[in-house]
Amino acid sequence: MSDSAELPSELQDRARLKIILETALLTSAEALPLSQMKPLCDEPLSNRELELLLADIQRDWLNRGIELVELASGWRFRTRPHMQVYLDRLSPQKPPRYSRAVLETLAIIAYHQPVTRGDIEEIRGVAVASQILKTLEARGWIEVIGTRDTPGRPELFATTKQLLDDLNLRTLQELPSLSQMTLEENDRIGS
Amino acid sequence: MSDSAELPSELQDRARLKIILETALLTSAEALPLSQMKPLCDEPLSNRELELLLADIQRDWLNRGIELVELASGWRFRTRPHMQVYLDRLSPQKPPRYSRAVLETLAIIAYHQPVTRGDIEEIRGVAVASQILKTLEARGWIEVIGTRDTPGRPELFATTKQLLDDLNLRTLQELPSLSQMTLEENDRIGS
Amino acid sequence: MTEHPVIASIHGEPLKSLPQDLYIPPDALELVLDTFQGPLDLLLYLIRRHNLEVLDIPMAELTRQYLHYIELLQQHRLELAAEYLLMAAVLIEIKSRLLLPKPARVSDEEAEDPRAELMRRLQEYEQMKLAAQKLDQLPQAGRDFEFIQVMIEQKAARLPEITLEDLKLAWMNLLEKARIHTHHTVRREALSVREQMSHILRCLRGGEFVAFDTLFDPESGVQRLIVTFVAMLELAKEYLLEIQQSETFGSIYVRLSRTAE
Repeated sequence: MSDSAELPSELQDRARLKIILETALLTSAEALPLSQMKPLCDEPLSNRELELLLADIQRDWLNRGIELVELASGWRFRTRPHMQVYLDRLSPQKPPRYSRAVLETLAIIAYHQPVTRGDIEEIRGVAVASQILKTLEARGWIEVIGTRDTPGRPELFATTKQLLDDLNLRTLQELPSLSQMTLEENDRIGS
Repeated sequence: MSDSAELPSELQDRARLKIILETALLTSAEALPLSQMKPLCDEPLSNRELELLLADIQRDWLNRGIELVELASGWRFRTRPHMQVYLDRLSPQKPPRYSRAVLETLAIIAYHQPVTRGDIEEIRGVAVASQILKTLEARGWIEVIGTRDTPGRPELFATTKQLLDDLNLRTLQELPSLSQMTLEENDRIGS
Repeated sequence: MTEHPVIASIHGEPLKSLPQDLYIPPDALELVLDTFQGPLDLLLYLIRRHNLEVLDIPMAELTRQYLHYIELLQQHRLELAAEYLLMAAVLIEIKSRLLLPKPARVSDEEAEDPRAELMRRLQEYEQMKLAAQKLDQLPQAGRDFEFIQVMIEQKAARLPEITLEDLKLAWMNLLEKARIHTHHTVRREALSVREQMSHILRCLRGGEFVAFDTLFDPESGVQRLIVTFVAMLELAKEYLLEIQQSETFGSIYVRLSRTAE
């Protein structure tokens, strides 16, 4: 208290205003445009002055877990990306899962590549929705590597290096062995 | 960077951990109990160590607009009450004040819990409208914790941790003392 | 009412008019039941207004005021809640018991004051009424302070992850299905040939002729070389490749079959 009393009053006001702005920004559920921040100041402030204060707050938070950013709709605090890994530990949401159709399609492409949509449909015994192939392409796990020289020139799908990376494999040979699986399946059915 | 490189690594870790804890507390939608904070630390921490870090964070925020408080269900940042006058300028709609009927019902549940609707009616001398109980349940301040083993098996109401959190209390013992209240009232009447 | 100019007598002081704070203008009568939380609240009001002790209620005065109040309300045809009328009955009962001579048999214990139950209820209610006021005075989240919840910057919608186990299970499912639909069989393939087929197609994607030997990596070992060769034969068999050799023992060139481009 005695310290702040010795500050020039202008500095005091500025420090107080910074605290008020910071509190408002930390509390607000939405980004605050400059126009909405102005009523927080007891004396009228120009945009320029307000922006200087905000830049000052930004600096205060430089090496912290959240940062003050200016977005199209105004200013707001948000977490820095590298904090995500810790925050995820707090709310362990179950990661989304791909449907059985997507996984089976991927398995067929992985083990039978290069394959056409028709090949996949024949093995699965049902039509393959375009959405399934798009999902896998968008994820960067499959790609079209050519077309088969048959009527309609169907596209040939193969898996990508990215899939191997994401599965932490070096080559496709490291995929679970089909013969092993067939044995297991026979055991399972037999028992 | 060069500065922090010169810090003893223990201090670095502590500073990093403080930032992670602060970020988690600033972003959490609910109060965080110590048990939930522990997974944030890469190395196992005792409650005591965690509390020292939290006390440290509390000190960091001493002269600011928000403060770290310990509530019934854990630790949480909240605005300091003297900031409210500014925050009200941002969102002029105030939450509605509760009616006397709602507040008296809440008081009876808080001080006499667990109670049935019949108990509340007995003390207030009037019927308790369902709306009153619904209002308190919707706010998350009361909940049904069972039924009383009497004819009709009436529901038993009790207050929640959220009520304590929302009133900035850690335990039910921190509710205003009844005997103190009666003394004050008698003084008031007597004077 | 006109035959009773003295409305009430408080501690011997006659009251000639309704206390100001008790009077409610007729057009505001509908608010009456909202103003008081019930008969206990009204009784407390009457007692406390006149600085009376809850523990020593002058029953006669209290009952008279209460009944007068009820009468006033009824004059305006306000439907009184049953609780108010019940309380009137209770008050009259207590009052009449107080008027009756005490029973001759006097036990050691003092006969219970007929007011005791009412006093207990009034005290209990008053305590809760005060507690309600105190609770309302406590700083309240959303009204007197806010909890902080800074937005968590979400990465682009989290994508599903898969594991080898997922792929394996998907394949086992297919095997089982294949068993049911016996009209086709799932062939077991030499995986490396398939992979190599994809690899070759990828190398040839430009559509240009590529030297045959550049598709083989001598460093990768004999097995790999054989697999690559088998893959190329497979591709040729599926008409995916065009293989050309302009002269005997000359260089062999390979490109995607033109129709396959």
